[in-house]
Amino acid sequence: MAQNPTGMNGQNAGQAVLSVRNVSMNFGGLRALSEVDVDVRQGEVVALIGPNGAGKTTFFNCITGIYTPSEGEITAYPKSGKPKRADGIRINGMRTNLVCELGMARTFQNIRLFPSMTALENVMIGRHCRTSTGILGAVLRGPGTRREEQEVVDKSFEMLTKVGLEKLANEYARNLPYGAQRRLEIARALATEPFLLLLDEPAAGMNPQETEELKQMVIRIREEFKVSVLLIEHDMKMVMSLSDRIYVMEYGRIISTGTPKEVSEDPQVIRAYLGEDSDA
Amino acid sequence: MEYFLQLFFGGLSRGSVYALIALGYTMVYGIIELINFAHGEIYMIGAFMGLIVAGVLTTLGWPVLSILAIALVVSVLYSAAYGYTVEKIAYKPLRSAPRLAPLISAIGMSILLQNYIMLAQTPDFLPFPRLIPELAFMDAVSNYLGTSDLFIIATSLVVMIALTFFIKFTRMGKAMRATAQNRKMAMLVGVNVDQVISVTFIIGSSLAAVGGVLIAAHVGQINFAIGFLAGIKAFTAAVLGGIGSIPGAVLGGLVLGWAESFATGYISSDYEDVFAFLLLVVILIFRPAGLLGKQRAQKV
Amino acid sequence: MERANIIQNPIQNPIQNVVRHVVRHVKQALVAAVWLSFLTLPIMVIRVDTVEKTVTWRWMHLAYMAVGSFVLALAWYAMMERRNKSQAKKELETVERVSALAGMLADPRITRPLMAFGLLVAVAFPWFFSLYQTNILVSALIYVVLGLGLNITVGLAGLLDLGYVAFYAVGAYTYALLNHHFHLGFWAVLPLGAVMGAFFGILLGFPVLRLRGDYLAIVTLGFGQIIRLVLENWSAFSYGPSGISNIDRPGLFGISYSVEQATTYMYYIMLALVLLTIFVTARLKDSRIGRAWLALREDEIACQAMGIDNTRAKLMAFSLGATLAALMGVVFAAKTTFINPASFTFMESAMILAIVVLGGMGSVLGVILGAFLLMLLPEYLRAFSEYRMLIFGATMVLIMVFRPEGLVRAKRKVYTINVEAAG
Amino acid sequence: GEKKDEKKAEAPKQEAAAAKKLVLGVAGAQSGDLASYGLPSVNAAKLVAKEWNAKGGVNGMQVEVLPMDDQCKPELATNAATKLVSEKVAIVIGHICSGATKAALPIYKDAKVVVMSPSATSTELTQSGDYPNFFRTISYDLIQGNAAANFATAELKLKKIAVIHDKGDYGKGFAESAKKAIEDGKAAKVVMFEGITPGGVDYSAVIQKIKAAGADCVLFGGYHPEASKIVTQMHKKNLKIAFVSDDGVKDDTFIKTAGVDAEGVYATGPQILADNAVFKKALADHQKEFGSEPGAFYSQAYAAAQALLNAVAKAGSTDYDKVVAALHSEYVETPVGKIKFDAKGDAEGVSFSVYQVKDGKYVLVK
Amino acid sequence: MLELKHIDAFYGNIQALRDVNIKVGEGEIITLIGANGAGKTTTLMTICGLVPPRNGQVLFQGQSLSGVSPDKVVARGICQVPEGRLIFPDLTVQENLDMGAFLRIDKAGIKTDLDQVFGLFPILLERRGQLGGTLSGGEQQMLAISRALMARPKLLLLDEPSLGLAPLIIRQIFAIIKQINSESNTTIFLVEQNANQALKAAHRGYVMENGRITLEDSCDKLLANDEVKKAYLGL
Ligand SMILES: Nc1ncnc2c1ncn2[C@@H]1O[C@H](COP(=O)(O)OP(=O)(O)OP(=O)(O)O)[C@@H](O)[C@H]1O
Ligand SMILES: Nc1ncnc2c1ncn2[C@@H]1O[C@H](COP(=O)(O)OP(=O)(O)OP(=O)(O)O)[C@@H](O)[C@H]1O
Ligand SMILES: [Mg+2]
Ligand SMILES: [Mg+2]
Repeated sequence: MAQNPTGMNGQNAGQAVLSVRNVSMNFGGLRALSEVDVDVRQGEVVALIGPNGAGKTTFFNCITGIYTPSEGEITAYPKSGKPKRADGIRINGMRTNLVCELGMARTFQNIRLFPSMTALENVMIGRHCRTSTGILGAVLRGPGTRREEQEVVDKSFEMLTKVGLEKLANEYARNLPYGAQRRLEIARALATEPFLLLLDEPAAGMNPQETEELKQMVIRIREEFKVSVLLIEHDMKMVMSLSDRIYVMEYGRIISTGTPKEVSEDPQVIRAYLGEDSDA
Repeated sequence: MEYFLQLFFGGLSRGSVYALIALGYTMVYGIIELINFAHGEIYMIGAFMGLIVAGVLTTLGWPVLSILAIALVVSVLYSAAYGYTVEKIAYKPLRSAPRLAPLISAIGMSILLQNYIMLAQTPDFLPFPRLIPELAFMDAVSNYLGTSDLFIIATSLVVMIALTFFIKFTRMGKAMRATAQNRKMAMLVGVNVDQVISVTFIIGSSLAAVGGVLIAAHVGQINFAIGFLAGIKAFTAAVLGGIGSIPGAVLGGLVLGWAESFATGYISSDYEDVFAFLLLVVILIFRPAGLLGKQRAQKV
Repeated sequence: MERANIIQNPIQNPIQNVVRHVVRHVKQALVAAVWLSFLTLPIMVIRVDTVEKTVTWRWMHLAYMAVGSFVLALAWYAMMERRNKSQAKKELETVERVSALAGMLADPRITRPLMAFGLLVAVAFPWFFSLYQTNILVSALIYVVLGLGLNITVGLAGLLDLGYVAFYAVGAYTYALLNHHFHLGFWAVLPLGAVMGAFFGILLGFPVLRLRGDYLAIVTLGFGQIIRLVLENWSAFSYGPSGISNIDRPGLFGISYSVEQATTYMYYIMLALVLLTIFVTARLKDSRIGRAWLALREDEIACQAMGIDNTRAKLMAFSLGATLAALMGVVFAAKTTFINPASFTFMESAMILAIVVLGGMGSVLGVILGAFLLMLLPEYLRAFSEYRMLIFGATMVLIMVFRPEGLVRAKRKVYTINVEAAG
Repeated sequence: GEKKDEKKAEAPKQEAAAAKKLVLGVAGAQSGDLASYGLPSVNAAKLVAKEWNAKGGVNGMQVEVLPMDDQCKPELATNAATKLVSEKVAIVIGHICSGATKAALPIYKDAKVVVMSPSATSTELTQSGDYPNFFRTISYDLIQGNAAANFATAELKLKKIAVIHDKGDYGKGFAESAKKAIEDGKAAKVVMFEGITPGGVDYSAVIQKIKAAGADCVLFGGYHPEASKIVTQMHKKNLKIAFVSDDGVKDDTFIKTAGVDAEGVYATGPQILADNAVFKKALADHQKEFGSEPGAFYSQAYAAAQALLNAVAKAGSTDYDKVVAALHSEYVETPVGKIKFDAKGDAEGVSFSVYQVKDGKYVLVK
Repeated sequence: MLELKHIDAFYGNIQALRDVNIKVGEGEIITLIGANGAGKTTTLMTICGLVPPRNGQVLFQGQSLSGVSPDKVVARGICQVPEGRLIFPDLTVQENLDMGAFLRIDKAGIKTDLDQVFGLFPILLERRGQLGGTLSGGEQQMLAISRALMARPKLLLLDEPSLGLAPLIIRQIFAIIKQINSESNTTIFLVEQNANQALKAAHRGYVMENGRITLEDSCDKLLANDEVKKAYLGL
């Protein structure tokens, strides 16, 4: 497959890092997710697409602990972590910060940066869960604390470099152009050292040129940090060329899954999502 | 059982006093998210205006009911003017300021108004004339409820219903709700936000004035400091019911009234406020947006 | 109207311009004076006695009011114009506008000697000023620490706490009771008080910290009231409203000393505590924890999604603030030698909050100025006797209106990196 | 700049001026919600000072009144006290609340300032013997409480007494003394002992409770605003039992606010003989000068001002020991009677009585 | 119909617009394209009076809009679909739409427009009673567009209407834009990232870079322009 630039084949990419079984989510009478099964394997880029209101963001919210799913099992397989648990950890209803600590970091569909902090500081927040200075350490500021602080700054700057924001490191997040804000969110998520990166419409609001750059960036990051990526996106050009596998969701159900080619030829997907003359 | 009913009605009348003040409080809060500490002072000024009008008209020998009516009207007009002016001076310049700035300015305004009344009038308690006539048929139940209690309960219910309709169905009401949720977007659909906020203050202050006159007539005395405690209680009631919710303000007031009444009756009045506040804490822990408040729709 | 002012015609002759402005202000002020006179007419002029059925008319008051409000309105409009102009100017200026003063304050070559000088003055103060001055300064210093403590909770972590004074009471009663029953000395109780404060902070904070914004405010207000009411009513424990008297002042190697000496001693203790608090808050602010607080203030959901334990971070801020308050409670009890619940009312919490906001949230210098202003102003306004609180309230409003960010705009240390060097 | 201003305010000139002036400090709540109890004493002091000044002053010194607000808060009271001490004021009327007084007294004691309160009734202030510089023109909780309790049990022969207070140091102190006296006397029972929230709009719950307890008497410790609310609401709820209260209620404002409901209420207070000329003059002067009725503790404050100025006049100077000695030995005519002070600082010669409201006036019953 | 003359606009100390000149004729669809942070949103904000220009003038139907408050601008017939959608979160979908028609009094007209809007986006009809804040991103975008349509503006300002929408819906949106332009002769000012589609839908286009207008031409010519192709069409 020409679009798969890494040549890493989805089928034998490795063991699962996230497995979702039979997850449903109800809002009052509305069934936003219905018996969803999704797997993400080590090193894969998996895309989740579907019409507006299909339940994609809700799915992210369930995985990251913002909502507790009404039914089903979500299991994560962190690659390391203090107690190494190869058989996975059940994360339904786990607190959001613990999910992140476990190694699943996300970006938001509606950008949620810390607007009056600089780009660098935004990324430094991502380092929070990987550092440990307490009150006493902060007040006394011993050599250990200083070393840790230095390391936080260095690592954070490194992340900014990875997403191409090194020039804007000292700008307040609120003053960054939209595209830069999206990339900053990715850098912040990367700083938490995740094994799975969850991106919610990263290319929204970008022009085709910028979208292309973004795609290249995701590829580089995946290589370098050995992360898996779960991606929600409406830009089909990006989705089709970037992902190893695609899940298509409609009305809270997975209606189709497979390689980009398989999915884009599925009549159900064309009807529900892509439209007949899919040149988008 | 009789004792229980006595406490129940006692709590009802006390609660409706809180509710009446909380209605204005919750309106202002709903629109500009400002804990308006000066609201209690507007209530107090309303009571003073009522006293002054009543005093002047009594010397002229007018009948009681017409005095009550005129006192209410004048006091509403003046309090509305005060509310409007306070907003213009202390809050409007702070629209784009950090969130806590208007809060402090409100506290300053509250101190200012209290001392203004204290100096212009008197620090002493002043007797407030019994403007609410005793209705003969209430004698039978006077053990539970007096005429003025009835008056206040009725007024808060009427005001609650009227306000609910106003907010829900009138143009201005819609504009208020839109302003409350997103000021920028409200402008973009053509809402004159400044005007909406002014109107909100005017309505809130008018309600405070109605409360001021009725409650003063019920209690029988006023001084410059009555607004403070009233303000705190009204604030508590408004939060208990869910800030911004009109029926919530009334329910919150009643629940607060009952909590205090039953705590006094069955435990000890030493701790009535303790129980009232504990109830508040417990309710908020289980319903973080108050009894009738809607959890702000938040989607990530 | 205000918007139109900004667009000025540059061709106008400056004198004409000034005259035009003055005329406009006078007109505005006249309108305002008429309005305010109308507004205050009944209350200023009429006094009724509903029992004797008499009415007193005091028309002179109306005249005073009219003249007074005209003058005030004139000043108001003039200041308003300056405020709007300076805001417009602020917009025009370049990156991170710093006033000349603030610029100077950022330069260590100027701040170091200034700080040293300030410290010198502070140390020498009791030797040059009267007992009264030292005494109110001790009060002010207590409020500096209280302000800095609340600043952690409100300014740094963004948790609006309207019942802060409860922790102050916890500290004060800890010392008072231990001293009363067991004759424990000030120095023994000081750390104990801090522990009690932290304990109560966690105890109260735990159930309520998941509440948002103003709901948190009312619940903390409620807790503040509960603690005061319990102290008031549980006489067997706290001696109720009559309070606890004859609390020992801080011991000084068993030497007995006069009130004047005690005040001086207290002053130095407070000076040291203030310096310690400044140090601690500054360090915390610039640490991993301080950063987390800042982020928490901006977006809680994003914070949690980035792995910050919100509850823990909030609890830390809440109980740190509480610890400082309790510490000050101990000092307070030792200073006044008498405490009763009347010192721990809601108004006290409001004043401490006002210190933080008026001074400038998040700014140490601001909190110091705020505490001095709000605590010393009423004292120096004593000359105006009955008008004192009136002026005080008005000052609070005016400062907020004309300096909405507080007296000193908080400048936090922004983490920056030398892009060229690092890249 | 702040420091410089302070230096200017620091006034050595004051000492020079003090030679010709006698400064009378008046400390108490003069703002805030308790101002109505503190401001009358400022007026009283001003009127007494005016009277002395018209006669040529005290020892040739013109009397100047220096009000000091403490809002009844202990810490502000210490500030007020140090301010007065720093200004070398030798005689002070104040403070209004017992708590504030307790906080301020050590400072005055250290500086040898004579302090006389018109309203601080905490028993221990004088009875502890800690403060030889402290005097008062009001009787203290123990006496008032005993008097009220005695009256209710011995005179009115009431058996079941509900003791209610306003949770303040004044009201609760009185109520506790009364409760103890009743319990010690064994003639009656305390069926209820509770505090109400001052400033409340509605006391019906506590009234229902009194009713349910079957009390035949309410003994209330506190001030007139709450008292008038309670009696009014008691009548509304058809609870017509004896109501006995304290000096804070023995105030004409109470009768005005409670109106007809005030009828029959008992209150203890210093005996004011109908023909007490000073009392009448004090009232008339206030009406003339301020155009209104005086407020709470006015008579006591008036008495305190007279006693202090008289003592300075008799002592010939403001020397602490001499003034104190004069206070203990010299009788002075005041609105509360012809008084001097006993060894502990309490006024002697104040005869203590119980009054009842009859036809809109307090009249002596005992 | 609308004319921007020499507009300079600032955020604090940052100059976002430099000497911007734009002219929109009656019944036209014009589009403004440009990279992130070019100043497109700011241009729309200055028209509505939310970011008053420091220099220059906005003329609408020959009258100056300087110093006119945003609500009065709306009253003159300019309506905006703002960036970020700005849905009223605690109002239901229906109420959000009602707010769009806030200034209108013709009940019958409102009713037909409502039906029309629900016809365009059936999902909104399904979600009619749901709170705006709980809608999905795309649903919110549809609601924002519908709300603006409910105002029946003379001039409709659209800020990235296709943002976050599914491909199928995007095509629909551009069809609708053309439709309302031709049917009710609404003038449209379209800001888009999706330059390809925008240029196909519009009559004329402007290109903005760093707060300046750098190109201005008919859409056909812009589509053919090499620089535009490279920078904005990703070709
Ligand atoms: N908190 C909530 N309460 C009620 N309904 C909700 C809530 N959150 C989401 N929904 C509904 O659930 C459905 C799925 O929403 P979701 O945000 O997951 O869609 P999505 O697939 O991300 O769509 P889009 O591509 O437009 O962002 C929507 O119809 C939405 O209205
Ligand atoms: N509120 C603000 N405060 C400060 N600067 C701002 C603000 N809003 C926008 N800017 C800055 O103004 C410039 C223009 O922004 P604008 O939002 O108009 O760009 P845009 O063309 O709409 O970009 P996008 O495609 O990302 O929406 C940008 O550099 C941006 O950083
Ligand atoms: Mg989504
Ligand atoms: Mg934009």
